[in-house]
Amino acid sequence: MIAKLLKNREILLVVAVVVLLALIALRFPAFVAPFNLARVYNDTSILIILALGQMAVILTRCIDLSMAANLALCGMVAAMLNAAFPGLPIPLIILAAMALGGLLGMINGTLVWKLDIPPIVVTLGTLTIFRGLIFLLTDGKWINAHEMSEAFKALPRLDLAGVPVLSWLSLLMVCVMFLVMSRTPLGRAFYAVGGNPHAAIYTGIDVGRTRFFAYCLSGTLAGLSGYLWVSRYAVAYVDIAAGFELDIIAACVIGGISIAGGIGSVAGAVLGALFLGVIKNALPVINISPFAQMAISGTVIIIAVAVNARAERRKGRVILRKAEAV
Amino acid sequence: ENKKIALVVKALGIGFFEAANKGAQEAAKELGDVEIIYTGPTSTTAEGQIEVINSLIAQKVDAIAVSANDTDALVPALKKAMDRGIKVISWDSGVAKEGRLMHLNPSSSPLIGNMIIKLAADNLPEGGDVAVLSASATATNQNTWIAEMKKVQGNYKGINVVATVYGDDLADKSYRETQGLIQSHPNLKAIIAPTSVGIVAAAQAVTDAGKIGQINVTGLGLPSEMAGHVKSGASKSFAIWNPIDLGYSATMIAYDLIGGAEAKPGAELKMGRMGTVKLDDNNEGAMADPFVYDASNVEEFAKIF
Amino acid sequence: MAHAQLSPRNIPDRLEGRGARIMKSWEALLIVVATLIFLGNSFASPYFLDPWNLSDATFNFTEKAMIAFAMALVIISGEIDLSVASIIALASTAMGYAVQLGVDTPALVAIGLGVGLACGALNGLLITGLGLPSIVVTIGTMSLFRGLSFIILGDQAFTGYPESFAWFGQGYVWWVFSFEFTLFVLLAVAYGVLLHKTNFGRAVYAIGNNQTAALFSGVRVARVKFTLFLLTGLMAGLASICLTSRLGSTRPSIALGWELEVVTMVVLGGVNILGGSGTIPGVVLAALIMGMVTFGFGLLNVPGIVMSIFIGLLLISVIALPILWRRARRRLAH
Amino acid sequence: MLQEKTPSRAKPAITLEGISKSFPGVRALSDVSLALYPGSVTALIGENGAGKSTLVKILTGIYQPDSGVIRVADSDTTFPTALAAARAGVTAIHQETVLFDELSVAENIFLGHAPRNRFGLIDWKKLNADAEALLHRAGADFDPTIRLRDLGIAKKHLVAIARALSVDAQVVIMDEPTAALSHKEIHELYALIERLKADGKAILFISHKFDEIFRIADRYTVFRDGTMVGEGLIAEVSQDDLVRMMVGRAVDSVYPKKEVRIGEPVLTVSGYRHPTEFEDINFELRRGEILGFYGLVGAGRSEFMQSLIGITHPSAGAVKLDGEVLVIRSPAEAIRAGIVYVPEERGRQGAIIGMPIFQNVTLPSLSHTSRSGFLKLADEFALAREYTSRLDLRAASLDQDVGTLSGGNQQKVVIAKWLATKPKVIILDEPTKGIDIGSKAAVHAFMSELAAQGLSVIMVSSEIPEIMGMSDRVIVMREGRIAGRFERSELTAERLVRAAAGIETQLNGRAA
Ligand SMILES: Nc1ncnc2c1ncn2[C@@H]1O[C@H](COP(=O)(O)OP(=O)(O)OP(=O)(O)O)[C@@H](O)[C@H]1O
Ligand SMILES: Nc1ncnc2c1ncn2[C@@H]1O[C@H](COP(=O)(O)OP(=O)(O)OP(=O)(O)O)[C@@H](O)[C@H]1O
Ligand SMILES: [Mg+2]
Ligand SMILES: [Mg+2]
Repeated sequence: MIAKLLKNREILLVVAVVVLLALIALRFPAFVAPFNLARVYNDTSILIILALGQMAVILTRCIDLSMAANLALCGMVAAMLNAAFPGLPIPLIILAAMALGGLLGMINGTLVWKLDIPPIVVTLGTLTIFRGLIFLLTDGKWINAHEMSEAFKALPRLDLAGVPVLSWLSLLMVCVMFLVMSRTPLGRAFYAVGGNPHAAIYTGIDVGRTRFFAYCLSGTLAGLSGYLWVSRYAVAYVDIAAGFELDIIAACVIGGISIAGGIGSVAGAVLGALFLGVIKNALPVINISPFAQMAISGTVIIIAVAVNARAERRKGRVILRKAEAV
Repeated sequence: ENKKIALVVKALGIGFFEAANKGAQEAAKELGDVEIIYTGPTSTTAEGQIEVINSLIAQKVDAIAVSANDTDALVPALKKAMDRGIKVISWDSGVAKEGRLMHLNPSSSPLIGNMIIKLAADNLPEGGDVAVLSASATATNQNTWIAEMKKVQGNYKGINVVATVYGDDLADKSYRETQGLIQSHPNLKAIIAPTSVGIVAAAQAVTDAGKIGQINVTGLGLPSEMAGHVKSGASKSFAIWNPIDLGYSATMIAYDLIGGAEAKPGAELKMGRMGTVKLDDNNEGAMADPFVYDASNVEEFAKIF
Repeated sequence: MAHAQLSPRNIPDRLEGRGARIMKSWEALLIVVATLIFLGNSFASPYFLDPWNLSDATFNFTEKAMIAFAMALVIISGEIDLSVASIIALASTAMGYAVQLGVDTPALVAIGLGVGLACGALNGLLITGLGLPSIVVTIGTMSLFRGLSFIILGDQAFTGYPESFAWFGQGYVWWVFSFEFTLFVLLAVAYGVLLHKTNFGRAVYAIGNNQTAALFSGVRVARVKFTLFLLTGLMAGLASICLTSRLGSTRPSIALGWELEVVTMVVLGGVNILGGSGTIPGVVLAALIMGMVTFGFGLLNVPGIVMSIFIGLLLISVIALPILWRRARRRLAH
Repeated sequence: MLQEKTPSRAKPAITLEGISKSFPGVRALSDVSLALYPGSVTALIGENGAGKSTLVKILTGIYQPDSGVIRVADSDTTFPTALAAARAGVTAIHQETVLFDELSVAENIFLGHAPRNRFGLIDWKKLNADAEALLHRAGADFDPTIRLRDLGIAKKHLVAIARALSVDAQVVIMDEPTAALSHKEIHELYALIERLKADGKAILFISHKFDEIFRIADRYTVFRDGTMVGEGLIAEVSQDDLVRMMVGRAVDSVYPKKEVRIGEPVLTVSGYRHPTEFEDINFELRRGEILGFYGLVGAGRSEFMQSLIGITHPSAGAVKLDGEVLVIRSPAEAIRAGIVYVPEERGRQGAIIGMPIFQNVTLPSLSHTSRSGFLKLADEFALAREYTSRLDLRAASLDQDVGTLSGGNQQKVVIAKWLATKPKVIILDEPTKGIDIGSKAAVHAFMSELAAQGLSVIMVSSEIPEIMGMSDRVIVMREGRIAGRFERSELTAERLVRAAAGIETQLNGRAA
């Protein structure tokens, strides 16, 4: 029973996160205080939202390297909108950021779908293009806290039942994605397309279109994250979240989402992101040199992928009766 | 024939350097026969600056004034520039001696080191724990200032520097590092961030943690970026030299060198309305004292830079 | 063995001559693009057509191209190595550390290459030994290698490289031909021969097309792949020597983000990112194109990020245009 | 042929008219017409590459025809997508199993048309229950919630059948459905086809096995080189007629086994075992001998052969080649020693479809066509030309990608590739699986010729006629162990089947 539970990737991850927390608690008990754990979750919220989008894309055997750049562009546009029209209601700005993100995702998706360009090439290209666009849009200028309206900055911090809106939003996204992935044809199509694209065609699933939707989804979530990032850190410039695309992918990999497509779950993505979030937040607290953070995340990624591969590895068929009996 | 002076910055788009460019343009206008090429890489890397410098050499500019991302890495490229007759100076963030004719410090490092701890101490008559949030691990000047600050720490009774963390000049990392500081040092009274990215992120983190009034954020920042935080009380005061003056002075010095002035220890170079700068044994000179901004004057300067 | 009672049919070796094949090739397209960019640059800036300026411009791509050759082989074999830039950082850090201990130039070179090989070996071991996907493994080692540099160096820098070490990144072999550019040319020839004229190269293509069938056909898949990662590590080590020598200092952030530029170069060179096809001449052309674009824009003082937009657009359009063209022609034919 | 109806009078369930389809360089179908009648089984036969699977793909909306129409219920349509075909009532079991390893059996069956609840969300409970019922109809009884990848190949095929049944289709197409099934399952499939017939479905049945065709089909249609060359009632033709139509000439269907003087032992295997796949394998292979390995699908033959050439590693056992002990750790070493294995899964293990024919052929023998590691192109072409012409390959040029060839021709390239290494022992795993009768005869003749020249051949096959026709001796495997050994003189189909199914062992046990 326990052995069987341990084979379940998600449960393994929960155990890993708990062990990690316990180790940290040994040196710094206050870290595991409920208040602080909520803070860590809040700090990881954006990564979680992004990892959910990346998960959908990776499931379809694609990859989205442009998510962080998309986030930066949408965040910048949201900030500019707010700076230019301080009276604009915040929900409208969020919608605009999500729409723009979705549009950018559609560009990726269209290139992958209609022109059959490999996803890694498409998003490598759009990654630089999106960042470049921010530069062209702003001439490299920053938008600073004092240029943003109070409401714009306040929303993610707003306290609802003791938890900030940012956390609530990420929880909402987790629930929505859970429903989408497990109970809608589109969600199942993500799995099918990544698991066996050839067979998906025979099943009447349009592989390209499904990938297109995966990119729309990841783009939209990146757009939402763009607003959240900019309002949370109260600053927008060309390089925000630079290199974050790798953190997003790392979260997915740690969460057991197979880079080869077709395998993975919402729970995995969330746990993978949390695992990284805990490490990131714990290092400054337990006084490990901030310079060690990079090496530690690298090691964790390698261990995670090795563990996941072990779990995924095909068990040898047992055709010998004797062996079966054991 | 216009003289071409290139103002090479750490990265494009940073408000501080944009302001320096304003100063350079002002100097160009004043001089009449100068064309400013304002350029730099998009992220703060030495390799990017070298590519930029190579293309400036190819364009045969008359002078290069650079704020370096790396003290040593630019030296070979800048040496090549000087070999081809280009006058090279560094400003703000310096280049090793072999790589430039002179270096213009915005202020002197001891003055800055003293200033940042003084800003913290002035608001802590009883003393207390303070922490430093530094910038990118590869920036050259922050760490000199912190070293200078530590030298004079003894003059401020009761002020304990409990930690130094690095925000890498990234908003999110600086924010998280500040959260870590607040967490692990419950008695923290002030955060010194001698970096314009870090000070903003730290002020935001302190605000979000509800610690306004308990923790004072200070250091070096831009008025336009800090105005809000001064108003909210997260930062009582901070300092910075005037980047417009800095760009202006660098251009003036470069022009002076093109005109035949020689940069050697003890020499005095002309900086237009800023007067003259006297070079020390390292061919370095300081422009002026840092200037303190607080609730009384920040709004006014926020409009400028 | 005598013939069975089957009548042998005559199947021709090839249907098209060499000329026709070259005309239709990716390289032909790249030559057109490169020529256009060259002409464009010559018109746009009076400083472009100067041998010394062009020589300076080669530094923009030679180090990346060295890695791109090995990376091309890795990608053709169906894998990828995203850790190359971090290997540069770690190798450079190791050399810088050695300098502090008073090591001289030949030993520094050995250390740079050795660290590159060791990093490549670790990648190779994780990927072929444990059978892990290379994209993930090398994202991990990318953090690990650079992270080690950060642990060793923190916010410090290593400097004080010996005079003689400067030659690799700053020396000239003859006239305007720098050591780096000469090395680039030699490596291009060496990799061209390795990939296109040897059994090893054939094995690389076979693995990229169908790894299982290659294994069944007696290709030592694990050994070939391991060698490829070793080679990539070695090239990163070599690039690290050149770059460190050119900069004269080491910081942990050295060569940040180069992995994506190297991959872009390889893909622009017509190597299929999914493995199985691609050529070294293509990669050479792509390196020249990227070098000329950055230099040409630099002469016009266009910000680097605008150049990257251009490279991004080039990357997508160079791949998209032939597809659109083929479609348009098919539609016209109907 | 039970329940022979008079389909000619009934109205067709679906009609194809004037269908043409070209691929770059190949005209796969030209102007073919076909009608399928309710309650009737139409057999579609033809050589490899005749265009059968292409027709199936057009009928199921995977390919679009260049010209021609499909008529369903008196209206002319084409199927732009697989979904459109399914909506029009056409369902198919494709030649390759096209399913999803990581999804559950039930989801595999219902993917694309899963039952939904009133919020439009997938109703998993109903889905699983319906899947169980469908599996039962297909003659399978296993838990529909397990993941597909935990099933064997035969069971996966049953899932594919259940999937085809999940659509309420009027037209059911089966493209070589029995290729991966065991005897018992084939019989259950026959029963299922009878039931479908009784329900009034129109069935298109593609097979290379004539016994099957004569057993269950009512009508036949023959393709040759993409054109329709004959159709009619099965009752009115003989096997020879069909063969003549298929290949345009008469083919000697007698197995061309030559009497060869069997020499000394070449390969000796003793005490071979693997922790989970097989154990206790002992046998000798002699010069000039064809040793047949018979067994049901999944008996462990391929697994054993692959461990012989170093793909997997046995836990114990010894191999001697020409009296010398060999330790083989990889296929490369096996090839060097002179043992080669022509794998069973052509697309995955045999052919490298993105590479030209000549490069495929020379891949295992590169050391012979190169000098100190450098390629010699002329030698490569010479070697490739020699072996492809011996196997009568049909191709436009040797520089053509293998992926553009038909299945049978791909198989020829694959065999040529391993023969070109000039081996001492050749292991052929299902060498004629999915190959048409003409190519099959060529492969058999060639195999016989090889043995006559002193090569030792191991032939793994699941086809009894082939085993009986070609082998000097037969070893039967069952569940990873040797379940019987027969000399050519003692071979009967019944004995083979009993040994493979584990019945003879019991008889022996009783007798002893
Ligand atoms: N996707 C494709 N691209 C190019 N050619 C193709 C493609 N699919 C089929 N062909 C060609 O079309 C012809 C018909 O192939 P098809 O698969 O229909 O034959 P088949 O009758 O099913 O043969 P088999 O009995 O071997 O399955 C062959 O010459 C094949 O090479
Ligand atoms: N359940 C399964 N899981 C994984 N692989 C399987 C499974 N069933 C069959 N295979 C694969 O199919 C091939 C044939 O399996 P095996 O050697 O057990 O049977 P066999 O006796 O050779 O039967 P046949 O060749 O007729 O399929 C092997 O390559 C094996 O990897
Ligand atoms: Mg077929
Ligand atoms: Mg088999």
